[in-house]
Amino acid sequence: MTELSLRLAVSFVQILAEVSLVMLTVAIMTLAERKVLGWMQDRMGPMEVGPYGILQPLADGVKLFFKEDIVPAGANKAMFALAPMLTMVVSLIGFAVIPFGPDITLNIHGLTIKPFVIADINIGILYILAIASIGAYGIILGGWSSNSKYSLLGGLRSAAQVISYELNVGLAIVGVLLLSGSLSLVEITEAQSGGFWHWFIWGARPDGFFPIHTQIFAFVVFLISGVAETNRITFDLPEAESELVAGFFTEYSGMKFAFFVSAEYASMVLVSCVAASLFLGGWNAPYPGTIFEYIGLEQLAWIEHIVWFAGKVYFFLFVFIWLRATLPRLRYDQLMRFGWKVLLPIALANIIITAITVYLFPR
Amino acid sequence: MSFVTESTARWIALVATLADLCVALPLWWLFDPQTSQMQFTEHVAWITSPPIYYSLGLDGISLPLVLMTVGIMPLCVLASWNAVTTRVQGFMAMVLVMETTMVGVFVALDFVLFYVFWEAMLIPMYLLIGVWGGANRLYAAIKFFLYTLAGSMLLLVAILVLYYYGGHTFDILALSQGTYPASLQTWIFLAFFAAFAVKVPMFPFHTWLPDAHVEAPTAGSVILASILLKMGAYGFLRFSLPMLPDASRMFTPVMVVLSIIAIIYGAYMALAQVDLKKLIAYSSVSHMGFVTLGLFVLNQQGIEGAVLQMVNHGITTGGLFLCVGIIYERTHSRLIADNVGLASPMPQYATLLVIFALSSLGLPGTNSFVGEFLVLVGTFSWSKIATAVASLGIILAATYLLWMVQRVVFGVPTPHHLPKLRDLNPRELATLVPLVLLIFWIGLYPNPLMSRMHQSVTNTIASMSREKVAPTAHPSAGVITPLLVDSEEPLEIQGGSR
Amino acid sequence: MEQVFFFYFAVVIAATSVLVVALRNPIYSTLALLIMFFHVAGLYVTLHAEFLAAVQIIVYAGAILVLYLFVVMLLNLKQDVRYHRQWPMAAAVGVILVIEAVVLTAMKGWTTPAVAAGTETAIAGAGNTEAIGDVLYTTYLFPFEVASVILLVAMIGAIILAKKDIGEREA
Amino acid sequence: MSLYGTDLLALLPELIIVSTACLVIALDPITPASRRDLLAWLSVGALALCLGLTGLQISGENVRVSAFSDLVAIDAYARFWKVLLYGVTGITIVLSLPYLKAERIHLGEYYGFILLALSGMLVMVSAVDLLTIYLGTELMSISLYVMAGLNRSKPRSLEASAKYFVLGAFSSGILLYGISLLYGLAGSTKLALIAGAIGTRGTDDPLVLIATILIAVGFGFKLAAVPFHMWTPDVYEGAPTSVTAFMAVAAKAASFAAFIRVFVEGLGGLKADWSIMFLLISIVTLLLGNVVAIVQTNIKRMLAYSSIVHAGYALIGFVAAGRGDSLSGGAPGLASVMMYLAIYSFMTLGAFAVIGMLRKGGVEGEEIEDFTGLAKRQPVAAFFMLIFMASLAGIPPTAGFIAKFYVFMAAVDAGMAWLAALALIFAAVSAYYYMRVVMVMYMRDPNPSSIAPPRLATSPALSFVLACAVAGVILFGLFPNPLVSFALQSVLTLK
Amino acid sequence: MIPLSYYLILSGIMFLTGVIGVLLRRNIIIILLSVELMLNATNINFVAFSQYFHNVAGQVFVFFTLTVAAAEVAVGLAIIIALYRAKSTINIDEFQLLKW
Amino acid sequence: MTFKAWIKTITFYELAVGMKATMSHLLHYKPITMQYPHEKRILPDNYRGMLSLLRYDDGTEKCVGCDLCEAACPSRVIRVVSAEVPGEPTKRYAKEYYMDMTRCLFCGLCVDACPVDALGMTREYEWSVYDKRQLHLNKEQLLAIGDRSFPVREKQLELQHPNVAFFNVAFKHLPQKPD
Repeated sequence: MTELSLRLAVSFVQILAEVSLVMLTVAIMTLAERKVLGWMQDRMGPMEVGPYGILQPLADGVKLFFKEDIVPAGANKAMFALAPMLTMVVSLIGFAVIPFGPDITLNIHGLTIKPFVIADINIGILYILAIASIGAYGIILGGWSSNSKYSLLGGLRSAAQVISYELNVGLAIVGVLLLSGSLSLVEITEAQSGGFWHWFIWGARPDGFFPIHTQIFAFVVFLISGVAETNRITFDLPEAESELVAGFFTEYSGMKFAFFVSAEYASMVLVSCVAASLFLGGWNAPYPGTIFEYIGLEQLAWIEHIVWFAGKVYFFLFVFIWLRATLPRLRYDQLMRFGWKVLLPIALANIIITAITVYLFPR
Repeated sequence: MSFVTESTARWIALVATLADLCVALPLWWLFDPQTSQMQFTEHVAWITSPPIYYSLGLDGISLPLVLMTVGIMPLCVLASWNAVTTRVQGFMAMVLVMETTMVGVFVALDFVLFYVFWEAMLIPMYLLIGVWGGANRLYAAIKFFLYTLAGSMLLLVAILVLYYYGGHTFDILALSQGTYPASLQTWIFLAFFAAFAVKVPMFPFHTWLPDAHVEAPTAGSVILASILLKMGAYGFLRFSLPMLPDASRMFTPVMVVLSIIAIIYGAYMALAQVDLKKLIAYSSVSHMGFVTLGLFVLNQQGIEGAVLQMVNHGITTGGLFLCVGIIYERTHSRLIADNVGLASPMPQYATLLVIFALSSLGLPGTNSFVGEFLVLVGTFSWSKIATAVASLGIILAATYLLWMVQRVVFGVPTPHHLPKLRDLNPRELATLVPLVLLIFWIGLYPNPLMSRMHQSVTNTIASMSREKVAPTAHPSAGVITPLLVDSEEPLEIQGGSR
Repeated sequence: MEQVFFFYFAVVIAATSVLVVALRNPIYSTLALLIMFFHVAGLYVTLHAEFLAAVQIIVYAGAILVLYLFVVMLLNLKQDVRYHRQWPMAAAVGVILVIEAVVLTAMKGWTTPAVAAGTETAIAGAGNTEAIGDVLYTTYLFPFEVASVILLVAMIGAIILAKKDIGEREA
Repeated sequence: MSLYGTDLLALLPELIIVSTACLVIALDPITPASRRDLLAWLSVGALALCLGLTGLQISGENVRVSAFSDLVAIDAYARFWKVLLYGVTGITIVLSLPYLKAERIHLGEYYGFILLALSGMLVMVSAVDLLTIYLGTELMSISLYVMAGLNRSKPRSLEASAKYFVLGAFSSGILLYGISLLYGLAGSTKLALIAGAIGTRGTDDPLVLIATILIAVGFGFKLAAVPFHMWTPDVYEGAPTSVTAFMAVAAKAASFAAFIRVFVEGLGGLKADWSIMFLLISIVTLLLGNVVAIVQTNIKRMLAYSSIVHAGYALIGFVAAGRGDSLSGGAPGLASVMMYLAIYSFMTLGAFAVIGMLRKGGVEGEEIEDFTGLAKRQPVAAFFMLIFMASLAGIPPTAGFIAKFYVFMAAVDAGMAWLAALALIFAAVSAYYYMRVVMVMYMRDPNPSSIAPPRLATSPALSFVLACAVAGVILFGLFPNPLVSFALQSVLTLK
Repeated sequence: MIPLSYYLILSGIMFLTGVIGVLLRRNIIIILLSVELMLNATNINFVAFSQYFHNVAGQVFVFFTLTVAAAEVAVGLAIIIALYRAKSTINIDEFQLLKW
Repeated sequence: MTFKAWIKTITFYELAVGMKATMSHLLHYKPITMQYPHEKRILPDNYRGMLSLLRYDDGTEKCVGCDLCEAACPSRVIRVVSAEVPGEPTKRYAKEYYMDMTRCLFCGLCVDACPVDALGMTREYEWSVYDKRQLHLNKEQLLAIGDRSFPVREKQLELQHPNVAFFNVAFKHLPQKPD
């Protein structure tokens, strides 16, 4: 029983750390987005709260926290309250299988602990897909329960969009799964160690450099679909300020609104993590081994790994913002056509080609 | 069908029926009256599993019926020469199909073949009544159809049961040789009864007949009365008696009672009719009562009388219906009240009508007298009371027929009602005169007919009186094992039916 | 521990399945079903079928049920929910059947069936994704192909049925 | 890793069907509407090819070739049904062409769906594994759901589709639950193994019985046997007539094929139990189907009930097979069912074809009253209908009689003469409503208010096929030998 | 180790709930949901047996069931939407054109 | 679609150009944002801000109550009640002068219309108020604004173009008024 409680305690600590990290990132993102957007649009972004506005997230948080909780008349109260929580939870629990750092095991009182991944389950990627597929519910329910036509339309659009693009996400990663032969994110990441040419986006065989198994197309599909999954511009049709006010969370305010927003950012982080793990080698550095190893600090190699991982994730997050700064919103039919008629065939073709190359040149 | 014009159709039908007649007539002389065996047999494998054969043959019972059939049919075609004006091609086709099936019924020696012919005539007859019939034809047609079909469905079951209990064969002769447990016989008899009694029709099942006869076109009525009704009686004679002797004996009282009821009831009903066709239809019920009565007294005279009466009834009633048809063509009414006093405008017609009526009521010297007399003789040996009651039917027949004749032929016509009716034209004469000749021939000299049927009837009686104990053993050995049959083991028979 | 999990899942599954049928608002029914799907997935995990658990959520919760919700909302169904008039009868029949099934099953228990004789390769430690894949693409290749054709049919069929202007192609 | 070369070869006809279906669907958008007939002929061509291949495939009579790890069997039994299904499908396609044009729903996908449904049926008839059979059933059903709702401008069509779908899904759920229980019994869904497991577990196991009942109920829906028939009239009435014909004929035949295989090969050990069950079902089916059919005014509904009734007749043959002492003792019963369905298929198809032909020029052709005086307006069509109706009623010398004859023979053989008698009484009842159609056609004059005689929605090919069907119905009535021996040989491969 | 019969009872309850739902409810959506219940009951059976036999085939069957369920839902919802467009109701009792 | 266009499409060329543009803005451009309360932009000379009434250098109101401004105003902002100067029958003045600034759209037509240049547009723009009644200005308030914004008063009218207010900078040759 002590072992169980110990394990629970460790898991709890891990979860806590993880959640706070993610929430920190989210907080940073809320600021970073506004800053970067501002800069890209020759503006400054928030400047008032704290030096250069760095305390803005805090201020936002406080404001939202203390804001009156408005429930629209005719709304379905339970659902209305449930939706943001659901969204939030779904966004956060996906992180359980993300390996932030190398696959080290620690032994504490006979208890093996993997410090950088909460749960190294053998179907990690499927778990993430499963979790991601739940994400639609929060949006859909939020939209429905608000008793507002804008919200409902936003919710419905989001349902269609999320279902459509989930498929592409799922199909895009199949190539990676074929290459790695595993569903565990940890193993997938490990399979990409040894330099950037082993990353699946490049896709060289372990003994070569030539990109025979390149997943660049899958990567692009994944990235685009990921943007759509998280309802980000250019695919933010569910929100679509100009037509739907604010889409499914038109009627939300206060903490519930904050939940939605932070869930959106958290899922961005999640997509970035997954993209980094699947295509950009996760915690692996773009060169064999680590610098810390070369200089004899093997024990601290994990720092380098984590830095690399964080770097990749932040790169993706930056790309998200960058895209938002650059691109206009798609029209709804364009969105659907793009998903079904462009991305889906590409993803399928990628699977076939990868299968053939893997069959001909096994790893 | 449009490439055959109406008149061509008539001629085709006439030629075909006459050709049939020409082919069939020699049988009369080629037939060997000394034997009870089937003659002119055909035996061709038809369906292999179960073994069903295209098996035909004639004996003394079927010969007269076949000849009567092929004889009546040309008359039917002639009778409908001008009467049928719509869809003539279809009509003639149906008549020919009917002839095929009716002849088939009388000559089939395979039970399934028999059943196929038996059932196949339903549709053409249904159409004959329903398409070319009178005002109430729809009701009559469907009633006829359902009555006969329902009865014959049970016949099929009985056939199948007989197949399994009779040694896995559908051969009628072989089945007639077989012996069956008594209780099984009872059930099968009832099934047969359902089919044949409806066709005859016997008393409780006769209600389709007046409707059908009245609504059918002339040819249809003739076919119905002359031939179709005989098929029921033929079925009793061919199947019920030889195959199910015990049951037949057991049911004799019932059958006799029903027959007598039919005789009296039919006659009474006829008395009440104002419609000529209905009158004749009910007279048919009455006359067919004599046939079944003769059959089920189970003796030589009775059965021979019954067979003879079948032929007689075919001829006489056919003639009567033809007469009604002729008058209907002229006055467009079948009511007695509308056809009064035809003797003066139509003397030939009146004469013939009187002859047919007299034949129908059994005047000595006409054919029906011989038949009915034989039946009554046969009945007498079985029960005197029955004979007495049945004789009452003859008297009633005389009543209604003479009454009819009196009014129709000799009545005083209402003036407005007596146009210049043409007398019979040659075609009509050609339809009626042969029948008259037959009436007198059989009435005066029935012996050729009797002699031809004698052996077969004797044989039937003999096969009945064979001491048939209900065996439990199964006479299946030696017959062809059909592919369909799983095992050689006989099925357990408990109480004959399950 | 196992028992606790099982009973938790079982109770929730049973309760939510009743709710699916009993709730009057289709949305609530759908959500009850959603909860049930999760617990069924949990049950699969306790049965060492993790792969199926994930697939259950992806397919059922992620695709099928979202479609339901989508339709329910698209058609904006909120109110018109009634029971059949014969519901007491149906309920009675149902209860009897439940009792019967439970009694029968519990009474007989589950004697060891004669499966070992089967030609199926008995795979130790079922639940292995690889094992599933292996069997799926070798032994059950044919049903797999049939299933793919089913999906094809469903896809085209749904388009034909739901697309608005398909009839106008016929001039 | 093998590429399953021989397996694929064994399933060549199915592959051809599926690929033709895909081809048709793919070609449809690039085919101009005026040339869409070509798709139909392409489909027919594929069917002809498959017919030839299936004929070639099996050399011996008692040989069973198994493919795909014994999930599929290529044997004479399957061949019988396959040949039947090819023929039926081909006829359906031919009769669909003019009908669809008249209804203005001539979509290329229609042919694709027919072929896909056919492929599902082919799977059903040849699979010897419960799950594969289930998948085949689903493939067939889902295609049919869509086809039933094809006429989307008509709410009736969609409603039919919805009802069909709801009950279809329900029934397949029940079926699948039964399958899962049997899997639990045997550790496999292969029929042979299930039979073995039942043999070792004994037949009084309640779970076996529950599973059997569930599977029977599941199949009961597919066969449209009372009390699982309630979807039939609605769906048959609402669906486009050509689809109705296909459902009434092909789907039923395939369901029967799978049904027989499942219950004989897999659950043969429970003969005593299920034969009683189906006995009751068949009686109720005959009773209710016939009685309700009488009051119908819509001919498609009438034929729907008629199809229910015919399922009841076929079930009699099946029950007779179950009552035999040994399985080979059941052979004549099973053969009679097969013959029954084959014959039923052609006569029903013919009847539906005539109904479909009337769909033009303002005449709906679905109410029985619409047939008034058809014999005067369209004597040939009326004559064909007459033949089909007579055959449906089982009147010799049509094939319908032969079908009934064999079924009742099997029943009497199994010692159930009373059942045969009962069924025949019902047959007489059924003749009433069939003959009513004949009556309306032949014995009523055309309604004078109906203006010009409508042109029939027909084509030379359809006329030819119909003539063939009529000829077939009569010829099989007169010379049933080939069919009988074909069915008898086919049934022998059932284990 | 949980006895197999527990799983069977659970799935039986689910299945029967589904059956009752189909029979009881009139909203076609709920009916379809009840069908999903039935399919899930089947899946539980398959998985439980599969675990019990250490035979992975049962899990494969669940796969097929899922496929079929998805296909059915796609078609079914398409039908419902088309029907709703035509009739503005999805209550089975209001399908009056075709009587039961 | 030409081959070149196709290549551009599949390589996301346009997208890349856009991304490059935004990135270059991120890297190379200074923000153009003005931190408004803290810093304010330089107003152009012809800025049309708050309206005001002007006086001559002797403190007398320029306005002669002619009502032309009221007639010229498209928004009916202005209401003038004119009266004779007591004792001087030929001279009139605006006895009351109201401006409803909530309606004003700062078109300047009134200024143009004024024959005596009694109206002026100041550079004041921070006129947010809590109560919009405060924007209903009377003559005294308007004169106060004029006094505030135009401390240097005109003595004469010699610089005035017949149709243009004296502070109209369109006439560059005219001497500009210091801020």
